[in-house]
Amino acid sequence: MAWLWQWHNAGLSWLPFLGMVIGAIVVLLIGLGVVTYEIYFERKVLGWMQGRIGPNRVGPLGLFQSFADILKLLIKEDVVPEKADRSLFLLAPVIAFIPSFMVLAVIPFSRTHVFTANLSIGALYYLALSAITIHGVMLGGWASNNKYALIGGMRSAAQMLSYEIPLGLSLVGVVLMAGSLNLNDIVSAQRTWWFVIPQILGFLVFLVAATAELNRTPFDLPEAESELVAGYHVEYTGFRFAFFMLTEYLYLFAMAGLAATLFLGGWLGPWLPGWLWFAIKVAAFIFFQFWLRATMPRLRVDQLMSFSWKVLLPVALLNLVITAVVKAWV
Amino acid sequence: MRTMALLDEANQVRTEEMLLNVGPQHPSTHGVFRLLVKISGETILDADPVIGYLHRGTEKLAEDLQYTQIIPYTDRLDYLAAMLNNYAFCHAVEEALDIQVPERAEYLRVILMEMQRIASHLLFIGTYLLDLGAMSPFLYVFQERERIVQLFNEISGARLTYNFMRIGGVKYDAPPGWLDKVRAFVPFMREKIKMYDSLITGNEIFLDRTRGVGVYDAETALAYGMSGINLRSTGFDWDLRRKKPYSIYDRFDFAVPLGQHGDCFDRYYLHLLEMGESLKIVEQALEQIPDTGPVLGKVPRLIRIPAGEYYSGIEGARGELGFFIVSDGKDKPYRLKIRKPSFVNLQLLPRLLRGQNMANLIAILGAVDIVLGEVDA
Amino acid sequence: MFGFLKGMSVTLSQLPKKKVTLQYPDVRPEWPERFRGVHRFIPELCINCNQCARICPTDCISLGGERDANKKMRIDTFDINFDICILCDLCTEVCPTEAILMSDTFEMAAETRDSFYLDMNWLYENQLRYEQNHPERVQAATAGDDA
Amino acid sequence: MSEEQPQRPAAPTKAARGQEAGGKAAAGAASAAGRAANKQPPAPDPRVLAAREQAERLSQAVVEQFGPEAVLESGAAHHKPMLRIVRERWLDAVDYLRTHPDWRLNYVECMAGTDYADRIEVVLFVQSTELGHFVCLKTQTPRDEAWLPSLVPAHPGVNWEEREIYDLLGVDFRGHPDLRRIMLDDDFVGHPLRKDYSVWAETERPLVDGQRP
Repeated sequence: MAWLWQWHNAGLSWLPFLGMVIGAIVVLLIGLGVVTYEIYFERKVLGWMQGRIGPNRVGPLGLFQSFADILKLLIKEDVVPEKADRSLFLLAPVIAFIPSFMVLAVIPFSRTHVFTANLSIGALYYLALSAITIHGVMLGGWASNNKYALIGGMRSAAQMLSYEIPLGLSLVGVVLMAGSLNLNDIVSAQRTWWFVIPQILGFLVFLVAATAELNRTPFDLPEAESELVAGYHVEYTGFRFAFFMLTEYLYLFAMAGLAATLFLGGWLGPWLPGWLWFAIKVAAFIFFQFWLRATMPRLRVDQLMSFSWKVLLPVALLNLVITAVVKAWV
Repeated sequence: MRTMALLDEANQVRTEEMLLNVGPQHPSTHGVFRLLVKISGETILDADPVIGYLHRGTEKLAEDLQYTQIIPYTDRLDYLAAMLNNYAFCHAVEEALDIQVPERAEYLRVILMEMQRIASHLLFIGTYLLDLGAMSPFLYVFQERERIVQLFNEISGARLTYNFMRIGGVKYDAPPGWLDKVRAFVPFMREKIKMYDSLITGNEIFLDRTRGVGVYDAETALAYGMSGINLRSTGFDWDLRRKKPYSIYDRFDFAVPLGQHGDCFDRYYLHLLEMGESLKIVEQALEQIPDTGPVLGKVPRLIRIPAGEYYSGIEGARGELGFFIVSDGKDKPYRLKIRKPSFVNLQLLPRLLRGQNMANLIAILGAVDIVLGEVDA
Repeated sequence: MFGFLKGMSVTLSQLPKKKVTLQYPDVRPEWPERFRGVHRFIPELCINCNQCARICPTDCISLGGERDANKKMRIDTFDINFDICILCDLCTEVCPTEAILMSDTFEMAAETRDSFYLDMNWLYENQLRYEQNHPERVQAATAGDDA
Repeated sequence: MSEEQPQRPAAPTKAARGQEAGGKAAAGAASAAGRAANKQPPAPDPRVLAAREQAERLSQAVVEQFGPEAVLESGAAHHKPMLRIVRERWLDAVDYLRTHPDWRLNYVECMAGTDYADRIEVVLFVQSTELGHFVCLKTQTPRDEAWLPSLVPAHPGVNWEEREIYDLLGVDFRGHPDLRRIMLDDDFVGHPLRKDYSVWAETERPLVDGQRP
């Protein structure tokens, strides 16, 4: 069967095309499965850290809780506010969702990366596509015709744009070290040591910027519940709301995958199969995000901006300069 | 939506003001409280609190109730510190009648009141941190509060609306073993206070959000009639337990923690410190409490207050909680006025909010520590 | 600078701790003896003194009765409107014969307001339920009366 | 306080409280005796006497500044000195006492309005945080066309209290910056804390749109 997935060095004919379609569907299903259990995992971890037991009613240990939630969202009435900008309102979740799924295409899940593309500009591709989601979020906030949603959408746009820059710069260090933008090559370049060690500064910047990009605590201002009720998706219900949720958690997965790939050696690791190593690293990153959420209060919007421009950006640049100098002289 | 920037002739960005209606149903208004905020971008130009959504006319209702019957209504004012409300009312009536309360009852009252203060402060810390975006403290505080509430449940039979104090004493004596449970609670709570200190106080984001936010000075606070922690956070030493000792507070050794800057952080930290002081009082009261004795003084069955006007205030969980009773000699008050600390403290809010960032709104409102049941009465 | 790390260690240390969740409908809370749930009522003890109805701050108790053949007061109707009852316990405090008491029944959700008007029969059934659930408490109470 | 005997009898406690609360130095020593004397109604409580005496001095301070017609009555409200001021001088007198070097009544603890059959009375319990005085100031207004000068210029903290009194008792506070209903909705008719208010009468009265009764 493996020949079906070797599309990246064959010309486009119907067989590889079929492979692509099947691959996309498989990745989508993996993504959905991961999201389902991400949410379950999040609720369990938060529950445990807070003296609770988390979901436990639907299925054994509450394992089917997320399915029940998704089912509930899907069969709920789809409300479009009368005063909303209807077409944009309907379009926004889709715009937000599609890139979040597309970025999964370049993440090498395992040694053979059977379902994913071996793109030579993988890192750049990720950054470029993830930026599109901002439009969906902003349009959603705008089209809802709700003040809270608007503020949420605006905050979201400002935040994601500001943090995209340190995020990109922190990647550049890794790219310099690996000498390639191809995520597979970057993984291969980490055979001696994981880039988290030489690139510790870059990793810290990446960690903060990634948290902000994901709109997660302490950077969850766009959906600050206590201030903006729910932020940009306050007017969304049913499966449109589910799309926003899906986007968020898919990005969490993708970002965890990116972090694992760039800094933690991707699927590299002794004894265990590659995909398992990858899964462990992704899970560790995701757990860290949940742990943060259990501990941290939220930043204020002006502090958020100044933190990005005044702290993260200089540190990322410094890291870049150091990496370049070391790379040139050593 | 005409809130986006419009371009005028000089091609300068002009923004339009927007009226944002925070509440009546909003996650961080802690009840049904509405705040009309005029904002430009995210800067607050003006704020107008609208209250009364929970107005039940307690003062009017009380005019038709006998003094004993009013006690359950006081439970429902500040429902997070019902013991203190109970006491404040009973104390006012006792002052008016010059009733002597038995020793054991006084000690039980003090233990209960200080435990209630801890429970109320705990909830403040939890909700305040929840407002600022940290969700774990909210769930932690409920675990400790649950222990207090369980103790209250054992002694009074209710978890929230205790109706436990009586004019001239308390309703029941403590059940056997109850005082030992309180004794065991004190060191447990000390540990927990330490835990909160390390969980919250050092967090840089929390400090950034609260330091220097919502600052006012002692003069302003006094002019606006603020009381409790809201006043003490400015460094002004005013605790009624010290300044006008009621009950038996003059027998205990405790400190009155004071703030320095009058900002939200001081208000948070004073809540934490006061819990420690309350524990000290509980500890001393447990040592001094007589082993036996009556818990209800000699009170006539039907209480009639001689005609006149009576006011007495106590240090509630949120500030000075006072009851003003006008009596015409009958068994029902002619007029009952409640001096509601949250109500008075809330007045400063518009002034504090002007010129602030939207996100500070939550930090400032949360630190004022209001309970809508009390604000609206 | 890294004060938040202390907080992170606190949250992590909570992870393996014993959880406090009560699996409510399966595991029921243990209420202390003084718990003030819905009233229970023992008709034989009632002497129609009307004190409970008078002390009630919300006027939710209404009762009526007549003298029977032995010139003894007998209760005919005793209704509590739990729509407005605030479970303040003042009625049980004034009751001279302990005919009205509090039980540990606390679940009262119903679909109509009418279901909150509970009559003597319901309240007596509640007493029987209480006796069944807490025989030791009822025994202790009667023993205390004798002593 | 704390070094005192924990188990001492309660009566001196009360006495100590009296001393601190209102500067009633004389009351302290005589209090225990006063309590014993309480059984015989004619003997006046020394705490009341001290309060009356303090009220007299307070009255002198106000009279010196505003003339004798400014003060209607001085006496004691329970154990607290009480001074009844005419409504025309209400704001001036309260403001004067706020800054008066001997009194410095700078902290409002409670403000309440009461409807009597013939008048509406507004009570202000003020505290001096420096000197420890605690007094009760009163003023009154006829029930019809009730108005009083607003105290907001002197004590901004009574803003909402005055709104509440306006709302529930219908007293118009002149000079108040923002006199609106506070507890009830804006189109509510009537003032519930007035003794002649009836819930049932309200339905018969026509609702005047946008106009306050």
